[in-house]
Amino acid sequence: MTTTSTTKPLIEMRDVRKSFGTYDVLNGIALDVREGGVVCIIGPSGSGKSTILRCINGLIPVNSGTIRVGDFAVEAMKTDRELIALRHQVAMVFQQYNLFPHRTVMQNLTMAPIQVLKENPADVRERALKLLAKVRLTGKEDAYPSQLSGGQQQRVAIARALAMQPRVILFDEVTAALDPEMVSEVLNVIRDLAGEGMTCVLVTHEMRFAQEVADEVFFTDRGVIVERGPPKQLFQSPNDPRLKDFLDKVL
Amino acid sequence: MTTTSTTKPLIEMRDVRKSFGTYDVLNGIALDVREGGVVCIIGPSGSGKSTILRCINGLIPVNSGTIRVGDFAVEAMKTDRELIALRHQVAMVFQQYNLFPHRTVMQNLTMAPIQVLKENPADVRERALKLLAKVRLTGKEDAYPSQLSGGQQQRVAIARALAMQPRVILFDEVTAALDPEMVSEVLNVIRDLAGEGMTCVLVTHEMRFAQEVADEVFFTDRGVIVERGPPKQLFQSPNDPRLKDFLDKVL
Amino acid sequence: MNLDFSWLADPYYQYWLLRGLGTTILMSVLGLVLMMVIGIAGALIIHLRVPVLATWTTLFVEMFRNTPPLVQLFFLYFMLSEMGLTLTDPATGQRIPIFSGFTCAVLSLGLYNGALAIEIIRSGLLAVPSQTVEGARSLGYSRVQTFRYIELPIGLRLSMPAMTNNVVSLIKTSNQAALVAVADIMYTATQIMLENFRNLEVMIFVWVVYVALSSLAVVAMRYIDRLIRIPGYGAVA
Amino acid sequence: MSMQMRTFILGMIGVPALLALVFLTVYGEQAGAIIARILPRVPMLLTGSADFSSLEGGFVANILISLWSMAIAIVTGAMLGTGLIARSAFVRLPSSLVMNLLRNSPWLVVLFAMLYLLPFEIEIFGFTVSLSPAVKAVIGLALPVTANIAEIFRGGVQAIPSGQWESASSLGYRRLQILRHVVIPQALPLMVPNLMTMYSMLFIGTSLVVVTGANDVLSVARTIIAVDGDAVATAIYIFVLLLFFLFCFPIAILTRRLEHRVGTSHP
Amino acid sequence: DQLEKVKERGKLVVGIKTDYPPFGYLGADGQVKGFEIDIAKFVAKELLGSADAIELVPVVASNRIELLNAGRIDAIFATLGTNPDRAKIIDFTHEYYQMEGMVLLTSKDSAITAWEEVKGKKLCGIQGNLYNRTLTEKFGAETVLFAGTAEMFKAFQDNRCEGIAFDGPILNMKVAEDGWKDKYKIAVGAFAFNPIAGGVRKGEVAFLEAVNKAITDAEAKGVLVASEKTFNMGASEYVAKRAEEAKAKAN
Ligand SMILES: Nc1ncnc2c1ncn2[C@@H]1O[C@H](COP(=O)(O)OP(=O)(O)OP(=O)(O)O)[C@@H](O)[C@H]1O
Ligand SMILES: Nc1ncnc2c1ncn2[C@@H]1O[C@H](COP(=O)(O)OP(=O)(O)OP(=O)(O)O)[C@@H](O)[C@H]1O
Ligand SMILES: [Mg+2]
Ligand SMILES: [Mg+2]
Repeated sequence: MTTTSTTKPLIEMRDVRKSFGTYDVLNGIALDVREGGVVCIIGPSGSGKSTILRCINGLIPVNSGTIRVGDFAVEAMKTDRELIALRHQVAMVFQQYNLFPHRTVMQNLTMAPIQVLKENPADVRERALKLLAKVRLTGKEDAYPSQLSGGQQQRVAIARALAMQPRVILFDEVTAALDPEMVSEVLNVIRDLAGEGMTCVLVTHEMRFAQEVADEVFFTDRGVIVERGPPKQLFQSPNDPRLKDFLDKVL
Repeated sequence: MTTTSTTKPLIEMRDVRKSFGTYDVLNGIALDVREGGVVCIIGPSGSGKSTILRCINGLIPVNSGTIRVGDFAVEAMKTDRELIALRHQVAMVFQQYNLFPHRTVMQNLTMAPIQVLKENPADVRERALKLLAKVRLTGKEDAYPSQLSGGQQQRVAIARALAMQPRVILFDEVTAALDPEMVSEVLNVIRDLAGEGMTCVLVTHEMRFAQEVADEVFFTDRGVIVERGPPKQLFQSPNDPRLKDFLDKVL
Repeated sequence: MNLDFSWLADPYYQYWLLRGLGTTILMSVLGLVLMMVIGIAGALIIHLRVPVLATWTTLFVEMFRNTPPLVQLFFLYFMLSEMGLTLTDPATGQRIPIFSGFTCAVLSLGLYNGALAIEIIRSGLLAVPSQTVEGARSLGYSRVQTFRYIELPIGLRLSMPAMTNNVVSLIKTSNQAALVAVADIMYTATQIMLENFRNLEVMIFVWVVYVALSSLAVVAMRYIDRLIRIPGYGAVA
Repeated sequence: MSMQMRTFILGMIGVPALLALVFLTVYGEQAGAIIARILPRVPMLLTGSADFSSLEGGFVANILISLWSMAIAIVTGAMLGTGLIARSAFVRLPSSLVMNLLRNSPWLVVLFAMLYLLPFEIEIFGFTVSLSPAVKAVIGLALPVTANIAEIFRGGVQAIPSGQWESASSLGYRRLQILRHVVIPQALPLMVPNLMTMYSMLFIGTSLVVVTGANDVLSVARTIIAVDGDAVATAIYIFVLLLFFLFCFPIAILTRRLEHRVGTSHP
Repeated sequence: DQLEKVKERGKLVVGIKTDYPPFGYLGADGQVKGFEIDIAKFVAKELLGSADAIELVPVVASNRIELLNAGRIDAIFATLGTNPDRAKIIDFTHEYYQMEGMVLLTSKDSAITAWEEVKGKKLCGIQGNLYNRTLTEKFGAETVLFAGTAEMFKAFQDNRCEGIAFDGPILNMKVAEDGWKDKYKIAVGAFAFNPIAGGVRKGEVAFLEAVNKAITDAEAKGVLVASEKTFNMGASEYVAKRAEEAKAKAN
């Protein structure tokens, strides 16, 4: 395997294994992302893509292997305090947005920095306003999530993740629940982020988008990374038969 | 407007209007489908596509206008008995499958023909087995819906509709809730049906599929049909600015 | 505190307690049957908006679930005869109330918990996804058929957790019958208690009996729930 | 007019009319005389005193006892409920045991047990607090209700989609913080209708406190019947039924309105 | 000790019945009165100098002992029959009445003339009466027991049982009432007499002595004889005899 970057990677997974009960979901995942890199993970449903992101974020403990994010050894983290420090650096955006429905857009953005990071509310508010402008939602500060379209909600979710000022953002099929028309709004925001040098890990089904923004694409199947490489190479001359089969169906 | 078929259409909607409370959803829809025809309805979310299908099937009453299906005047139907006769001819498949969760696949297929049409159970079972083979689900007779993948469930739903031996099938965004890989399984089944001469009305976001199978495409916006025509013409040289805008976003 | 359970050795008390337990169980079982009949019939009437009957059923539900079952029981036991509901006792030739204390207790349990059951089944029916109902309608099911084949089977399953609570509530409520001289376990216990003043011990005994009965009912309901569970359907419980 | 409004009007008119009908059937021509006989007893039934001079008995006692029990049970129920969803089995299992024991105990038996177990007075920090029958009734009712509220609490918390827990964790929240800032604010509206139903049941349960010697409406009613003769019994019971109905029914309707509102989302 | 506590408090707290004419009941004026109320008031006067230095707490058979032992009340005057079992738990005062333990009230045309004839017959009664067990065990009657007298009388009038087997005084009084006089009779006299006494907590020697002295005084001063008259109980030999004895002792 080759690595596209020469500097020390920001995220590094080595031989990560994870099972739920007797069911093995990850069977030795190796993956690295350089600072400022944009990587996409593709693969059939149930192949473990979401699980990889959850492991990076420490949401679920792994059985074996190592996960390093910056200076954190994620696999060894036990206490809440360590995990919170990690999550300050690694934000995550979910397919179902998971906004807090009982809070306004503004509150969704400011809650965690104020309550978790104990930042100054005035500063956080100011930053939140800038982020809302960035995701093109200025004016929606006082709306509740239920009053927004799916695409708008997903952009709020991205802004909420950014409000934590993370070094990495993990995106888990963030456009899968959206109406086709709204997909492009969200992809535009991610494109901007990638352009600005934010480290991004995306699980996506939008192959064209992956081709356009990703430095590198990983193809997972049954809990292993079967093939990896720059998007052009992977999509146009796949080696693995399973990847070929998958691309046939999806493209 | 032109009609692509010269024989008397099987389905004919004329100036159909429908409002929910003060909100006008359909503002004079005209639409026709010849026997054996395959038409697609496309349009932005909330433009009334699902409502059109529901009206054809008599699931909701219209405010004015006429809907004819074969010899039935749908808009005039009142009693359950009339509606049941109609639904014997017009089957519908939904985005969320709407299978009966408390019954096995086989029972889902056989229940309505036995309980509603009072057909001979043995005959129905035999037909159901053939239909399961047709949607490539032989062997899943005794599974419950929740034990199947989304694509499999949707294929059961199609088989269930076919088990009623209808003259028309209405498909309402039947692939929207599916993972990309499963979409093709379902589209293949619909492609087969269309090829066999079943009359199909599809609401879909799969433009490529629409282009491939449809005789004619209708574009709705805000409760009216803004443009109609053969798919090639509609997609490659749209006239209406709203349609242009829509195609820009979606394609 | 030193507890003295030696009274349990009295064969007379043993006989009483066993008979009382039998009465409690029989009363509960009959009450449950009546409760389910009332619950399903009432839910059907209200759900299908049967004209006139639906109004009466609503009145019935509201009256019974918003007043104490204890007062309802007194009412059934003492007041029905005032309203002229009597029959002639073949043995003595006297006019006697048509319902014995036991019957009144069963009726009152059936009516009170039945009124609650109507509400429970109704919310189970409302929880059946509207798309599933629409699916049935589009297959040509009539309203009654949709109810019979789709809504009721799914709705009943969805209402199992609430119904379990209702069953336990019925068993627990049954001890009020002692107040109209039904010789159930509570009645027996009261008599024993007032004879030997071992109030605490007798209360503990009764409490254990009821906890055991309720737990048994919960286990039985879980078993039924498992039998009729829709595989993998919803995190209902 | 909304469905609930219709039911409300139907119930508020229909049920009293039904009870009036029963009253007239029973008493026929004597109805007027009976009303004249029980009218002087109404203050007694409502307040436990013949002239409204004190507010310690009768129906007022039922209301006060129910309010106190509910207040106590909400606090203890939330604590027990938190125990039910604890991650540690050392907390969860005992909580669940206590919850099930309390929930499966008949209220009548718990009330009796309170009568026999609780002393007449206790000393707390040098103060002597007397446990009157009413106080025992409050505690006796609060116990089983605690179990029910714990269940409502657990149900409410578990009704919040797991995505909320997940996203809050990924924002760095700790478990109790998630409960406090994210989950409970969302679960509360879901719980309110259930809590109100519980209150209604609790209120109906106050008819059992007669066993603790508290001077509630049913105790007063039975005393009056014993003294005034059973000719008035039907009238008194109808009156008691009506009192309970007029108190509980509006709560039930309000509950249903809230249930419908909960169906729609924020704000 | 108890006596000092009562004096200090300046108030005697007594458990009495309010639903048991003629011993203790709620008068039409809302005041509690009765034979035992007179005794209680006399005791208060002896101990504290005023008949009004008293708090009357309504009790029922099932809770009176608990209330006494829990300290809620200082003494019980509530038709408390003496028996050895009970004497283990509380102390009895001097006996002041001889209750006809169980007489049988039936309709005028009943053929029952002796207790031996009640075998297999339904008899109404009150839960907790000491002789209920004798009725079933010795005479083979079937008892139907209620919590209160009102329910018992009502059930009997509804013909739910063939007779009432209960304390003499209360039935004697009942059968003299209008509406009962012409229909019912006392068919069988008492098979046992049960002495009635007050009750105090165990071991309160001084208090017990003071209460006993007060009761004897009341007997000597003819209070009880007068009270019997006031409440239409019929002049009993027992009360008269006790009065004589007390007078003799006092002189
Ligand atoms: N908490 C869990 N307990 C048990 N099994 C789980 C759990 N979470 C995930 N799995 C299983 O692990 C497998 C991989 O799940 P994962 O969500 O990572 O797949 P995925 O690649 O993200 O699929 P999709 O494209 O459908 O989101 C699936 O089969 C899933 O059922
Ligand atoms: N039962 C109803 N009551 C009130 N409004 C309704 C009802 N059903 C549909 N509508 C409204 O009618 C409009 C059109 O709905 P419809 O479902 O037909 O749109 P659609 O074109 O199918 O959209 P989508 O692509 O999102 O499915 C929407 O704004 C919807 O909110
Ligand atoms: Mg996933
Ligand atoms: Mg739609």
